[in-house]
Amino acid sequence: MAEAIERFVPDGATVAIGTALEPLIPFAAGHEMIRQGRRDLELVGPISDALFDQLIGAGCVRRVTAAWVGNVSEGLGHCYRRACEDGVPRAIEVHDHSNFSISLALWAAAWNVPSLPTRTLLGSDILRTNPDLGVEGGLVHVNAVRPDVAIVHVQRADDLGRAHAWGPLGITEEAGLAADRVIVTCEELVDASVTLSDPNRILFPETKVVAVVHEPGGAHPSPVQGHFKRDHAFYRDYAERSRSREGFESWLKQWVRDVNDRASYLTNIDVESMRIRTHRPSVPADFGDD
Amino acid sequence: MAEAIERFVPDGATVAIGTALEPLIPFAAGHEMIRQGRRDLELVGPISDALFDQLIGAGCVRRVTAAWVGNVSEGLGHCYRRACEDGVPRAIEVHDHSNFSISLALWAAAWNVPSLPTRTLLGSDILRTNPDLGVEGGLVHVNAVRPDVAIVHVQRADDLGRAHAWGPLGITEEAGLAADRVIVTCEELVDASVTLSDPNRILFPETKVVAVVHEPGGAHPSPVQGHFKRDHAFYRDYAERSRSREGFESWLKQWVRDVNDRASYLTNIDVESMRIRTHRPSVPADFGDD
Amino acid sequence: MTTRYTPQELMVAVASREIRDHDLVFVGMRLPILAYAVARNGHAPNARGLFEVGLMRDQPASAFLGTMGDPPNVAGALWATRMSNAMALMAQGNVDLGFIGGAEVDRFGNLNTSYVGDPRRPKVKLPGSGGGADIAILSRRWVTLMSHERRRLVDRVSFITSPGYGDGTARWRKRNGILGAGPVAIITTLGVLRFPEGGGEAYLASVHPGSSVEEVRAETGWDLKVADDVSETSAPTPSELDAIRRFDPDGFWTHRST
Amino acid sequence: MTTRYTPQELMVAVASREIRDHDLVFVGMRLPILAYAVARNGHAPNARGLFEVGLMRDQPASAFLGTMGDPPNVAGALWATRMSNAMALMAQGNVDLGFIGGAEVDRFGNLNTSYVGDPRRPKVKLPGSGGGADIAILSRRWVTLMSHERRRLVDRVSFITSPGYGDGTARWRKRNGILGAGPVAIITTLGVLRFPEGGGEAYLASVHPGSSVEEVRAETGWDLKVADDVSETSAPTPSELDAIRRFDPDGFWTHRST
Repeated sequence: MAEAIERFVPDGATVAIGTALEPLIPFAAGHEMIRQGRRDLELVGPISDALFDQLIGAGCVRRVTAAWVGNVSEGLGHCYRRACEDGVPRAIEVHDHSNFSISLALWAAAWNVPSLPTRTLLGSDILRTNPDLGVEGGLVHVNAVRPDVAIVHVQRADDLGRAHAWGPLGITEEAGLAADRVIVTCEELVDASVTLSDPNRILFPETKVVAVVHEPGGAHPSPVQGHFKRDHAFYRDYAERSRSREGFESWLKQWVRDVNDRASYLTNIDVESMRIRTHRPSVPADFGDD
Repeated sequence: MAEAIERFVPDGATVAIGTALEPLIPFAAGHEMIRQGRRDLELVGPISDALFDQLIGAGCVRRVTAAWVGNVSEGLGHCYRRACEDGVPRAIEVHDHSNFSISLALWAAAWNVPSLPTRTLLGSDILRTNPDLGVEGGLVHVNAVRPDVAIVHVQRADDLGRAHAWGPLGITEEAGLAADRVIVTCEELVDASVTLSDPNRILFPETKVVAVVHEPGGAHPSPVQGHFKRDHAFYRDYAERSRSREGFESWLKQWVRDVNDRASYLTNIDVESMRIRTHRPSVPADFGDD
Repeated sequence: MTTRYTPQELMVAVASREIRDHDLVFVGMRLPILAYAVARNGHAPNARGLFEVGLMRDQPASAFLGTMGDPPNVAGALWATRMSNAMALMAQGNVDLGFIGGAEVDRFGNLNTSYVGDPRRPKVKLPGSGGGADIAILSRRWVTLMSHERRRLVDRVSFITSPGYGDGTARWRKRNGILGAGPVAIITTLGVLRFPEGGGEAYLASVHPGSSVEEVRAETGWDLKVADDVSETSAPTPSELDAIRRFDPDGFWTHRST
Repeated sequence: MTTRYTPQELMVAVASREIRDHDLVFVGMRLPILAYAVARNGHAPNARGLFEVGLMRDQPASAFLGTMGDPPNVAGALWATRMSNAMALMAQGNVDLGFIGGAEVDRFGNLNTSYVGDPRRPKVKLPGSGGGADIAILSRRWVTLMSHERRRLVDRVSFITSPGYGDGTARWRKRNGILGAGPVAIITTLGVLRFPEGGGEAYLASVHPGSSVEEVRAETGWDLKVADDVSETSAPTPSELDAIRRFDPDGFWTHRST
C-alpha cells in the first residue's frame, strides 16, 4: 500500500475515491495518504462518508469536487466545516456537484469530450458556485473531470489488475474509465482463473490499473458485501470526536498516525463482530464456448 | 411470443433489436414480426447480422437507424441493397451512424437530453446524410434516439422481467434504458431466486420490462454464450439465397412464413450440432449481508 | 389506551402515506428509508424503491440500515447498478416520488443544504446536495422532512441547493426548464405544510397531536398561511408503528429510547 | 522448398507486423482477427486486443471465429463490457492501432463503406460504417486491408465513411478536429501502400511476391506514386503461416482450399 500511494498519488494529484458511495470506501488507502503527508490533493467523489472529512482535517486537500461531504449516518463533516468556514487547517476550494452531475463529469472525461449536457441542476444555485457548470440552450453543461488516479476497494482482484466488485457501484465505473490510472485495493487476492471466469464482473480494463494491493479490511468502517458490515458505532465515535479540532487530532493520532498500516489498525477493531457470516452466493453464469 | 409482439410492437414502432451486435440476436422475435406483417418499423441497432436484412426484405421497415447492415461473416445485405438501390420491396430511409454514435444516441435518450457530444464522426460524410447529427463547436452532436421498444435475447430471465445476460453487451444496456419498454426473450426461464442471487447481472430495471418470453434457441443462428455456437453455414446459405429477390422469398417462405413458431423452426435445424457442450461456470460472488 | 410515539415516528408514518401503490420512489436516507418500509408493508405493496447508490428494491431490507449501501439493502435487490442508471430513470420522469432531507427550507419549498451565508466565506458549510438537487428537479413530485425550528424554516433560503418553487412566481419551475412538478409537502416535527396546486407558497395543512397552529407559526420563519380546513395529523396506526419499530429496532433514526 | 500461401495469408502476415508489442489493438473482423492472433503468438506477446462488441483479450481465441462475438472470443476475455466503454478507451487515445475493412479507398486513404453514387439514390448500398469511422477518427494509427482492384482503389471516394487524409491538404485531419494520426498502410492483395510522415497521398512501398509495380499501378485507379526504395513484401514466415492456419483451419478467411 505504502508503495502504491508513494508511486501513484503525488502531491497535487486529482484523486477519485469513495466512488461506490457508502460501501467499499478505500479508507486504508486514504489513511496511507495522510501518513505520507500528501498535500494539495483534489478529491473527487459523489458523497463521501467521512473519508474526505479526514483527509481535509489532515490538511491533505486543496480542492473538493463532490456532491456531498459529511458522515452519512451522523450528519455534518466537522473538518469540512472548519476548512470551509475558518480555513482550518487550511482553506479549501469547493466545486459543488449533485450526484448526477459528478457522474456526468466523469463520463465526459471517459468519452473525452469537454462537457456533457443534463437537465439536472436547472434552478439550483450550485450553478452559481461551480465554475465547471454552465447553462446554455436550456441545459446544464457539466465540464469533464479527469482524475489522475481513481482508488477503489473491491471484494477480489488478481495481481494483474482484474477487479471484481459487486453490490451497488455508484460512479465507480466512470471514475475508473475517466482516470489516467487506477489503484485497486482488495479483500481477496485471487488467481486469474477466478476473475477471468466472469469477465462481465471485471470493473475496468486492466490497461488502466497500475497497482493491486491486497488489503483485507481496507474499507472499514464502510461495508463490503459478503465481507463486512458497516461499523455504525465507529462512524458515531468519529463524528463525536471530530467535533473539535483537538478531538479530531487525537482521533487521527490514534487511528492513523500512530498506526503503521491497516493490519495494525485492525488489531484495534473488533473485526469479528463486523464480519458477515451468512453466504448468498450468486448462481454462476456459464461461459461455455464449445 | 406472438402475443408479446402483437401487444408491444405496433406498426410504425421504433424497435431496437440486435443490440449485442453478433451474439444474442432475437431472430425469433424478428420472424414473428414478419409473420404478423408488421409495417413501417424503424429499426435501431449497431451492426445487424442479417436480421435487419430479413425484416427489410419482408417489407416491414420504413427507416433504418444503424451503423451497419449486412451479414457479418458474408458481407453485403442483399435485401438492404435492393431496398436502398431499387426501392424493393419498398424504399427505406437510412439514418447512418457509427457504432459509437448509435450508442450515444441511446445514452442521450436514456438521460433524457436532446443530444450528446462526441469527437467521433468528425471528417466523415455520415454527417452529411444523417439529419440526427450536427456539428457545433468542433464537436459532433448526436441526437437522442428513443426506441418505443427494445427487444433482447438473454441467457436467463424470470417471469417478472429480471434478465441476466453475459458476454459482450454492445449497446444493450443503453437501448433498454432508452426504450419506453423492453421485451425479453430467454433461453431459460428461471426462478426469481436465480436472478435475484446476482442483482449486478440484471440488465434492466424491471419497470421497463413488459414481456418475458421463454424461447429457447430464439437467437439462432447467432451465438449465445453457454448455449449455442454461431451457425456460420446458416448465414452463408442466407447470403447466397438472398442474392436474388426470388431466392430471398423462397428462404423467407421456408424459414419464416411456413413456420408457426420457433419450436417448429428448430425442428428443421440440427440443433445438437450447434449446442455448446463445455461448461465454464463463473466463480460465484458472495452477496452475504449479515 | 394511547400508544406513545416519537415525533420522528409520526413523521415516518406521515411520509409513508405520501407513497402511492405502484409508485417508484427515490428513497434517500434516514427517515425516508423507514417510510418506504412502512408503505410497502402497508398500503403500497407494489411500490418499488430506487436508491442513488445504484439499487432498486421491492421488499424493504430485512435488517436495520445505517445507509442505503448497507449489505442488507443489497441482498435481494431487483437491480444493482451504477448511479447514473438510477438517475436515468429519474431524468425520464419514471420516478413518481422522491424524498429529500434539508437543513433549511423556505416558504416556496426551496431547500438549502450547501451554505449558510456567503458561499465564499460561509457561516456554516453544510454537506451539499448529494442527490437532493437531482431529486428536486427530476422526480415527478417530492417531499422533505425536517425538524421544525425557526432557524430551519426561513423566509427565503440564501442558497437554493434543491429548487422548490423558486421565487414563488407563477410557472417559475417551467421557466427554468425544470422537469418535475416540485415539492408537495414539508413534513416537520410539528406539522405538515403543503403547497397549492401548481406550486407557490407553503401553507399549514395539519398540526401534529400535541402541537398547535400557534406553536407551528411561532416556530416558522415567515408569516405562515394556514389552511381553512387545517386538521390534526393522524397519529401513527399500530401497524405503522409496528413496521417502523421492526425496521429501526433500536430507535436509531426515530430517537426512541429502547 | 518454397511454402505456398494465399494472398490473404500474406495480407494477414503483413498486417500482423503492423502490431507492435504492448499495443492495444482495435481488432475488427475477418483478416485482422487472424493478424492479431499471429502477432500475439509471435513478436507482440504483450499486445492486447479490444473488440467493439465489448471485449478485451490478451490471448487470441483458441478456436475459429466467424465473428468477434463468437463464444470462443468471450471465454477467457479480460473484460466483457459495453461497446461504449471500449469506445471510451479509443476516444482517450488509448488504442494504438486499429484495423478497418473497406470497399473503396482513395489516394488520401479515405474509406467508403456506405454509398457508391448519390446517397439519396445509390448505385450500390454498402453496409455502412460499423466501427470503421470511429477507428479512423479515434485510434492513434490505423491500417486497412483490401482486395487490390481498380474499382476499389479509386482516385477520390464519393463518400468518406472513415476519413483518412481528406482532400490531402496539409493538416486536414487537425483542421477537422480529428484526434488520431490517420492511416499508415493500405495492405492489398498485390502490395502495401504507405503514407508520408504527417499524412497525405499513398505511395507504393512494397509489392507482393508474384506481382509487379506495373501490375499494381495498372490495378490502381489513380497515378500511383512509387517509393524510390520500393521492395518486395516479405513472404509469410513458416511460423506466421503456422499461426494463421491454426486460427483459420479451414481457410474460411484466407481462402485456402484444404
